[in-house]
Amino acid sequence: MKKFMNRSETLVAESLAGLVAAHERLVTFGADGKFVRRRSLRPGKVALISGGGAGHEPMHVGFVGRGMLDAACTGHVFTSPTPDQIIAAIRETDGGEGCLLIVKNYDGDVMNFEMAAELAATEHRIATVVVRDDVDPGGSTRSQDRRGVAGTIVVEKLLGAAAEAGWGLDALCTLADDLNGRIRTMGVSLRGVTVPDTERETFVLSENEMEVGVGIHGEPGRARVKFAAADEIVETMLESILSDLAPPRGEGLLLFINGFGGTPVSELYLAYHSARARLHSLGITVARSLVGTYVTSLDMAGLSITVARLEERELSLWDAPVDTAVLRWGG
Amino acid sequence: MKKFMNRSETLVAESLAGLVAAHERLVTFGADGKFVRRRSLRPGKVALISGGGAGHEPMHVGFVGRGMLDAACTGHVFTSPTPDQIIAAIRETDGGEGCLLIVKNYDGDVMNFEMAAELAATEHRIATVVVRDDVDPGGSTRSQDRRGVAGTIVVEKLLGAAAEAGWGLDALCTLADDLNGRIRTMGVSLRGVTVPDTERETFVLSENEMEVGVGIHGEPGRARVKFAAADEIVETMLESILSDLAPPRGEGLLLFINGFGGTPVSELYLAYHSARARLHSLGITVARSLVGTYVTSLDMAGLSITVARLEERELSLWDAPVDTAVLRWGG
Amino acid sequence: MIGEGWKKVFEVSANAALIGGLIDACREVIAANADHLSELDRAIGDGDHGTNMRRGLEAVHVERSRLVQLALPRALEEIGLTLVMSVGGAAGPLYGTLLIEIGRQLSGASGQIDFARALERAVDAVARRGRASPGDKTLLDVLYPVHGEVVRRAGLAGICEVAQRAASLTTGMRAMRGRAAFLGDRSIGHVDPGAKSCALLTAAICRFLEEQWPA
Amino acid sequence: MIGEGWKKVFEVSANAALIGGLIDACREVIAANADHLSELDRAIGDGDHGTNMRRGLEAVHVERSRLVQLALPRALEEIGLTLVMSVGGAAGPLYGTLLIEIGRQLSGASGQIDFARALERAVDAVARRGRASPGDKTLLDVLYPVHGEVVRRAGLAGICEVAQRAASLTTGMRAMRGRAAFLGDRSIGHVDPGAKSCALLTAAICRFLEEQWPA
Ligand SMILES: Nc1ncnc2c1ncn2[C@@H]1O[C@H](COP(=O)(O)OP(=O)(O)O)[C@@H](O)[C@H]1O
Ligand SMILES: Nc1ncnc2c1ncn2[C@@H]1O[C@H](COP(=O)(O)OP(=O)(O)O)[C@@H](O)[C@H]1O
Ligand SMILES: [Mg+2]
Ligand SMILES: [Mg+2]
Ligand SMILES: [Mg+2]
Ligand SMILES: [Mg+2]
Repeated sequence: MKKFMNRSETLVAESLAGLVAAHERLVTFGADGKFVRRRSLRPGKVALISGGGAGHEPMHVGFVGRGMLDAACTGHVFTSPTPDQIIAAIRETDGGEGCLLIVKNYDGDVMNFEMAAELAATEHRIATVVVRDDVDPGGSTRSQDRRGVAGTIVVEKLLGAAAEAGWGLDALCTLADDLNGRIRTMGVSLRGVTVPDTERETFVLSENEMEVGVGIHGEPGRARVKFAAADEIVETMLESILSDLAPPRGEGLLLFINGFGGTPVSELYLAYHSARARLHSLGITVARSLVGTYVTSLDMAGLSITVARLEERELSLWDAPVDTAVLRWGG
Repeated sequence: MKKFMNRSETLVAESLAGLVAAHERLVTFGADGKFVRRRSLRPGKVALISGGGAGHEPMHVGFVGRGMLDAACTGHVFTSPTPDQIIAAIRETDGGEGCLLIVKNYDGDVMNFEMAAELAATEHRIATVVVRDDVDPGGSTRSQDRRGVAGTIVVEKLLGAAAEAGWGLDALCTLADDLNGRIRTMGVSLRGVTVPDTERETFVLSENEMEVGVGIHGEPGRARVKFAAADEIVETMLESILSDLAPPRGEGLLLFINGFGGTPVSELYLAYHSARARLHSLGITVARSLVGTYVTSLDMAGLSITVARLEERELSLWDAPVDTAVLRWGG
Repeated sequence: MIGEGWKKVFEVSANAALIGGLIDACREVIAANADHLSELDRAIGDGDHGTNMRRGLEAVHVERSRLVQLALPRALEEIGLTLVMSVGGAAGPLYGTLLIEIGRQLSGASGQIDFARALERAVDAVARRGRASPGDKTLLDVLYPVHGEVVRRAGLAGICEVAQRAASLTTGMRAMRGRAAFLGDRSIGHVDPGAKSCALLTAAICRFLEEQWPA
Repeated sequence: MIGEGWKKVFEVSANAALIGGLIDACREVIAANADHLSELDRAIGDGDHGTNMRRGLEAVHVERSRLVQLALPRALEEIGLTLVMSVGGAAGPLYGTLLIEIGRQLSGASGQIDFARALERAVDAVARRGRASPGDKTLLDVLYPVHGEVVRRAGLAGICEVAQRAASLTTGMRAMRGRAAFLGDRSIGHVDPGAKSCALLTAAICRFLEEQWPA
């Protein structure tokens, strides 16, 4: 494993310090450096807090800023943040309208955010959204166990815009619950990853294998299959996604191709081209697009496809201005 | 080599089609799909055209848009575009104020752009800027042979803002020539790359080796050395860069950490943190920052550091609004 | 007899040597087995369970001098909170909840101390925290049998042995919780790392208590 | 005698079979050696020289029926332009400039045809295009010796042999131009791919002409 790092104990902190320094206009460290928060908090809005293990950069810290998150808590690599970090973020960002915790559905994240919410409940109004956008793992596990993966940033963008527009905590929760049924993601991996602490690869694939249905923690996926041409891979992925997605109700479709960290953007755009063509051939039009390396699994070679069915109102939330280290558009 | 692709003959075209479709608000294909251009051209300004081989994405196509490039021509992987593409771009974007061709200093690029300029010279006013930001290869080759690498996008950003502000062709050339002495880049690689056509790695490193002084075509660099801690690598790189940079004249410093395609952004931010700390310890303040995967060498694991000494006026050009697929800021 | 052993623990509450000894025993067994635990986690998880547990026990060690001053119930609660705030991942809230809950139950129990009852409530709290059931291939598959032995008033050696056996039995299980669940059938054939750390800690505690009060 | 051979070429100008035969000979030798040329380029360049050249000759082949209708000088110029517009990289403008310039020189030379002179001007144009000098380890290190043989009015076999030898001699050179230059001393010990393709093309042309006009 060759990584640009000094020691595995400090790599998360050093990397975060770099991000905060490079984007000092937008973000700053919270108390004791336990989290990263929006530099200028806006009172009178619900505070949006997310977080998770490191190794998924630029998520979540790259999405802190106007129109998206107010704070992000980062744990060690692939290890969820601890409740003290989350509690500190709640204390510093709650402007009286309450806090919404956006949690990816991984047992560790869910439990740590839950403990934080319990411990802070006496002083703050707190609600939690557990994002579950992974395609149904197909009976191999409990169905409520869809993981929270790349679709998380779609949820964060939409909730972020809504919070910025003054929505209350309950309305945000209702939207979030509703979105969970309309966003689906599937990932494939061409190469396992090496977790810095262990210095071992999470799985080893041969030259003509790939792992399908992977999450974002380097874990193996649903099955190991033969590597194939991009069009074929994309077709299979879309089939899983579409068959798992709540039936359309006249919404606009968001197509999001996400790189896992080691995949060049040219391949992501090629996959996007392929996916868009495939959807068109099924009579489905793409209303919004996102292509890039946003939700990673260290330097894993691979990508995920996310399809979200968005209502008119949600398309407007998607288009609403956002000003973060990574996503930036609108006035 | 496992890449998301269908056939090596079509991968560049499919990827470009994906990028254009995903960013249709900003860009469109030019005549016969020979290049990608800004969707709404602005008459009355000098047209800025760049290009080069594929494999460096998101450069240059990702930087087409308001405040940066008017057109970008893409060749096959690591093979410069052909003059017919460049000529077509000149014809379509020249609004009467002339064209500035921004060329990275690689023999192939220089010769192809030169032939295009010769062939189009009767009908258009054309000037060429050859970017040479690579650190001095140290006598191993002719000194005019500094390569054009990641610093190219700094040049493109500054010239793009200046052109947008109405600067004429001559003024832009003067600025460009001047910048060539004040921007320096050095790259290191942890892993060779596989060119899709050849299906062979350009070089093979062992677990504790790295290649220093690499360019962006997968070629080996100046020397192969022992892999080291990030702080040590960054220190060595900055030493080369600073000793090769024209002496300061009270400018502000731009620090740009660029990933080569296979390096996760968390490592880039860690390198940024390290470089910034090192510069501070030398009494040098960072005025502007850029961190990301912008100028790649396929999926190479590695990064480059670019340092640019910018005058007040150039810092304003850097800050000026830009609206492209990849760089986006300002009003 | 465990029942007797544990009673002694609470009689000598605020016994600095005892609390310190328990902390040290746990810290040592985790330090010695951290690589092994991460190795187990690498097979069906993300390869960090040993690292996580070690970080937690080191954090407890830093607090040692403060913790040994406390009454045992309070000390257990504080150790649990320290684990929660330092381990992260799945293991932090689970082990944390276990200790916090044992502590709370014991401090609530005025006068009459029923360790078996306290342990039962704590194990249930862990199950709720993890939304997990017996047979899900988690540390609960060690906690439940251990609780059973405590109820049976088994000796320390017996508890230790049951814990070990219970951890081994997770090998045949299909994970339904935690990261391993995403592997489906591919999780079968591996020991659950959390079950293993739980058995190791149980053994270390039993050994330490055994030394304190040889049979 | 080459001089005689080339003269014949121009006498029979607009000879479709001749132009077509030259195109085919070049296309075949490149197709047969493309992998080898890319392999050479992989050692000191970016591994695409064979692919680039093949793409160029295939583009010329597509134009074959149009090209064979032209007078030879014009045909050479058009072939050069086609290479320029299809090869890309370094090789496109270099081979393109060579052929465009030979064509222009020959069409300019009213009446008296001096092939050696035309070749000299074209090789100089290639050197200018590439800002390269003899000894820089490029295709010029084959073009210059070939030109020398043409001036000496050597036979086709002699030219062919010199080209081959000249390509081999680039092995000992340190590259000063093209991608290989960035390797510095590490470029020594490898044949230059452009020199090799140049020698192969020279040989193919000589062989074809030899068949047309056996000695
Ligand atoms: N939902 C759960 N309920 C009970 N135990 C769980 C649950 N999830 C995980 N575990 C236990 O935690 C162990 C993994 O801990 P660890 O590796 O430290 O955390 P993480 O999975 O977050 O990396 C598993 O082996 C299992 O015993
Ligand atoms: N500046 C130059 N002058 C002359 N010949 C050159 C120059 N640069 C490259 N060459 C020749 O071109 C060959 C490489 O061609 P090719 O691989 O097709 O292009 P690229 O280097 O752009 O990939 C080299 O082997 C060398 O003979
Ligand atoms: Mg973990
Ligand atoms: Mg090339
Ligand atoms: Mg783990
Ligand atoms: Mg080449």
